[in-house]
Amino acid sequence: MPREYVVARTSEIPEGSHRIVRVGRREIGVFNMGGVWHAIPNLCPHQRGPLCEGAISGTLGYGPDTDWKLDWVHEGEIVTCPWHALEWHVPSGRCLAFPDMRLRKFPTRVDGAEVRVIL
Amino acid sequence: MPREYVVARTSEIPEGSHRIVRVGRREIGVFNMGGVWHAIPNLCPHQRGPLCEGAISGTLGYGPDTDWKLDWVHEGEIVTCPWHALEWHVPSGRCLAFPDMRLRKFPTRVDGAEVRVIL
Amino acid sequence: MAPIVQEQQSPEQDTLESLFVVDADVHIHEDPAGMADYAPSPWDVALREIAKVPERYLDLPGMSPRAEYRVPWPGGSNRKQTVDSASEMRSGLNDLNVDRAVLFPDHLLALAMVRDPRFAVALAQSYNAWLRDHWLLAEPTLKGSLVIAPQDPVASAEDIRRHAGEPEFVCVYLPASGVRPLYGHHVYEPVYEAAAEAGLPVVMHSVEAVYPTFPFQLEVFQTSLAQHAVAHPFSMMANMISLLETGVPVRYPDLGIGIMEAGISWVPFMLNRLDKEYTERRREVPFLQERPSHYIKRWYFGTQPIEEPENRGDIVKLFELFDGAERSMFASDWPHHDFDHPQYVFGLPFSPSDRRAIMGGNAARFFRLEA
Amino acid sequence: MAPIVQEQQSPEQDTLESLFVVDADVHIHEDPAGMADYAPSPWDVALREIAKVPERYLDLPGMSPRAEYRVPWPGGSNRKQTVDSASEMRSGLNDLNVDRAVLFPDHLLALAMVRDPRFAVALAQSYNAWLRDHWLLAEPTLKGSLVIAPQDPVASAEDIRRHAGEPEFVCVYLPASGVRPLYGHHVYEPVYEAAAEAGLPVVMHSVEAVYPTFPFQLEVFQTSLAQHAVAHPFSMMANMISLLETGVPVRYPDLGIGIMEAGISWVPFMLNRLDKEYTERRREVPFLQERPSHYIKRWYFGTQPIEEPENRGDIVKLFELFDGAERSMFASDWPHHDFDHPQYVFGLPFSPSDRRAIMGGNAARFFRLEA
Repeated sequence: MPREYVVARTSEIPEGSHRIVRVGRREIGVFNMGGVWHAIPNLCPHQRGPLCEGAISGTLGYGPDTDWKLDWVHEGEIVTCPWHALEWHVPSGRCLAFPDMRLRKFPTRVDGAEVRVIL
Repeated sequence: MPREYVVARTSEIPEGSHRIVRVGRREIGVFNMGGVWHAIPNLCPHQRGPLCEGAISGTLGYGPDTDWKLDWVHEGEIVTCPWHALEWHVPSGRCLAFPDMRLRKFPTRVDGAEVRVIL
Repeated sequence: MAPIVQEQQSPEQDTLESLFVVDADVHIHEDPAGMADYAPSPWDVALREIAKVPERYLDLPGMSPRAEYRVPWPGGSNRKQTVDSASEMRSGLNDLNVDRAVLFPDHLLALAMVRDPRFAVALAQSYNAWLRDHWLLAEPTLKGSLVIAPQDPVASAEDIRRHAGEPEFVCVYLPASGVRPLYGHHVYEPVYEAAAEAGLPVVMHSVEAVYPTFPFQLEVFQTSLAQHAVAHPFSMMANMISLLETGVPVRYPDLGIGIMEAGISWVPFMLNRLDKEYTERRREVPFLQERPSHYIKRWYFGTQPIEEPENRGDIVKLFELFDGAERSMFASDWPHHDFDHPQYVFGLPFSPSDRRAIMGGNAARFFRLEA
Repeated sequence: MAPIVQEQQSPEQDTLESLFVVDADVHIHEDPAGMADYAPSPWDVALREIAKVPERYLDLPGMSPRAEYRVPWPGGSNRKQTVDSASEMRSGLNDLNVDRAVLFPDHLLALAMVRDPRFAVALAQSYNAWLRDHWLLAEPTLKGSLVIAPQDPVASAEDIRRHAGEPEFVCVYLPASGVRPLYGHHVYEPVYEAAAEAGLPVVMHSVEAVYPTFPFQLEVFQTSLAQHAVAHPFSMMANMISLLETGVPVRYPDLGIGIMEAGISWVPFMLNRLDKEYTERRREVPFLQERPSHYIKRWYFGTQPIEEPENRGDIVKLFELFDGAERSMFASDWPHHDFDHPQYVFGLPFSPSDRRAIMGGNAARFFRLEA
């Protein structure tokens, strides 16, 4: 039975920032990306590093999405694991290096000034 | 039941030379090394190359036999397989690179002017 | 194309004699005077001059630059290590039970080290024409690798196009020893375009050289054992990495890529090492849509010099680590000093179907040979 | 010496927490001002001058020569990748469940590239004394590798003898990046004599560097992915071959030899390649009484950066190909960018006894550690 947890006030996580919250025994990274909220485990699927302690940035793309040209893409949407620099696209949960790897994404909901994560 | 085969006249294989003779379906290399006769199969145990078509020389030694100094040893006693240059010490049948590999040696006997190989 | 090795009722009964054997790498000896007939002026004059020079094995002043400083001890292999005609090659290959073979050069293994780019192009072009007329047309079971001069990729691309329709050529040969820049560099784009257009795979092949230094200084070693241990594999690894780091396999997804004379035991190392680096450094190669090993597993590898572990099962394990049974091609390197007799690879403990693929099927697919 | 990991009733029940874990390679960050207190004049002055320079990761002008030309894109790992004190190291290792660790330097990884041999010697000697006083005596679970300056093997041998009786040091560290000549050269004889006499194994460890060129020119590549893929392994292979081609393991049969930070997937390649070369070229290494692989199989290998194949069973196969279960030592490379968490190696499908050997038993034997 999914349950909603209040994890922060919206004012605590301004646009372009994120923080790690604890819900029960889980650590969850809550991201405010241009007013869109994302919640992912603070656990890199690669080797269980503390993913959400990583830096947020864009990254280099070069493929079908960039018309096969080198481009700076996904500005503000990439989190890089501090352990081994594996890059993750937070909105889609996609691992940039290994397409078969995905992050679990928790639904979020903003209720007034409260950010809620549904587990 | 071993049998003796006359394979050459001594005058046909002067000291320091060798020749390949055929006994039945076997090719055998007969070597005259300083008046001592040796007979080995014309077949390198490594990859079945025609061993006895190889050159005779000495080789470089460096170990317990040479007091751990570099030395030119076994002059006239080494046959080198023409296929992969594996070296064999004919008198002992020993492979210089791989001590666990040995040549089969056929007994020889000189009877007057005849060189005989016992198979 | 239908596989040329048809399923038999009892593949366990295969013998080296009964099997269709393709030899992915044998070497012919160049005749500078013969090549001169195909060279434009004034390079024909140079080739006739070179023809006067007494030859040494893989070392012909003016044509295959090389520095050799071995102590000349007596003894060693006394076998002739050059083949001078198509009929001599056919006869030698008959003794090895080889049905089809792909010809690579001797002296032109060192082509990338020739300093004058115009001469390098003249050598490549005259070799290709001479090869076709004197070897490939003379003996249809021998197939050609079309050598390019990396010193001039544009002229090389023209030569690929010149021969593109000729069924005698089954690949483009990229001489790797001493090549600068490495084969991933954008200057080689015309070569890959032309090869892809011609439907010809590219094959890299190195050779031992002390100077110039590539991709490391082999003069750091004191013995040929040391130099030769790394000369071919390091060169192949360096160029493999170079092709991947600039995305050649991504830009030319249909271009076959083959590697000769480096053995196979380093391939699992490259796969695993590059995948590990990729975890951390994907940004540098954002055009890769999959991990590096997925690209390399589409490449083809000549077996020679095939490793000879004490436990022969180790070879099968090594093959398993890079899907080698689907991508390895028996190669003898005949008649060079370290040639492999097919009996050894044939006798390794592969499954019958893997054995048939390695001894001929994979090469037939890679080179698009017909039975 | 008795094995320090005693047989338990249920080794299958091992957890990373319960297991005795030795980390064969972690890195401490040098404090030039601290080292200055141990340096003879005038080098103490130089070290105090260096201490004023703002530091970059593994790049300190005057101490760790390095050329770095990466494009500075935003993002990447934001983790602190240096450890500045014994207590900080102990705390980090506690998080990794590491019981004992062998310390290697940061900047002095590049020591072989320091051009002034007198300065190189001063750096090595002051580092060793500073390391002992500030790290090893402060935290007995941390063990030291005694760095030598290859620029002066005689002075280095003296320093080995100076520290020979100190149980804080468990090996002699041979910095490999940029070393000329390679470590097989006879100039290093005093170092091997002193190490053998002190009962200390020698350990080679490289680092990525673009210039100077060793044993290949890493500037031939365009990406760090490419450079780093070969920097450590090629350096280790080159030095491994060098030691073998001059017979160091024959002259010092009791000298332990270890290799760090090159992963393990290249080891089967080296074994097989060298054995194959040996068939043809034994004359060049007549002092070898056995095939080259028999010597290498007595060496020890740090696991980091451990390969991460898609099929984790591939790792076990790779280990089988060089008897790795008996000779590999877990290493994390903590706190560097590509450190391996022990959980990964621990979780590989080894047998329980192999796992315990790899996670601690082999290192305890190699470094003669006590529980």
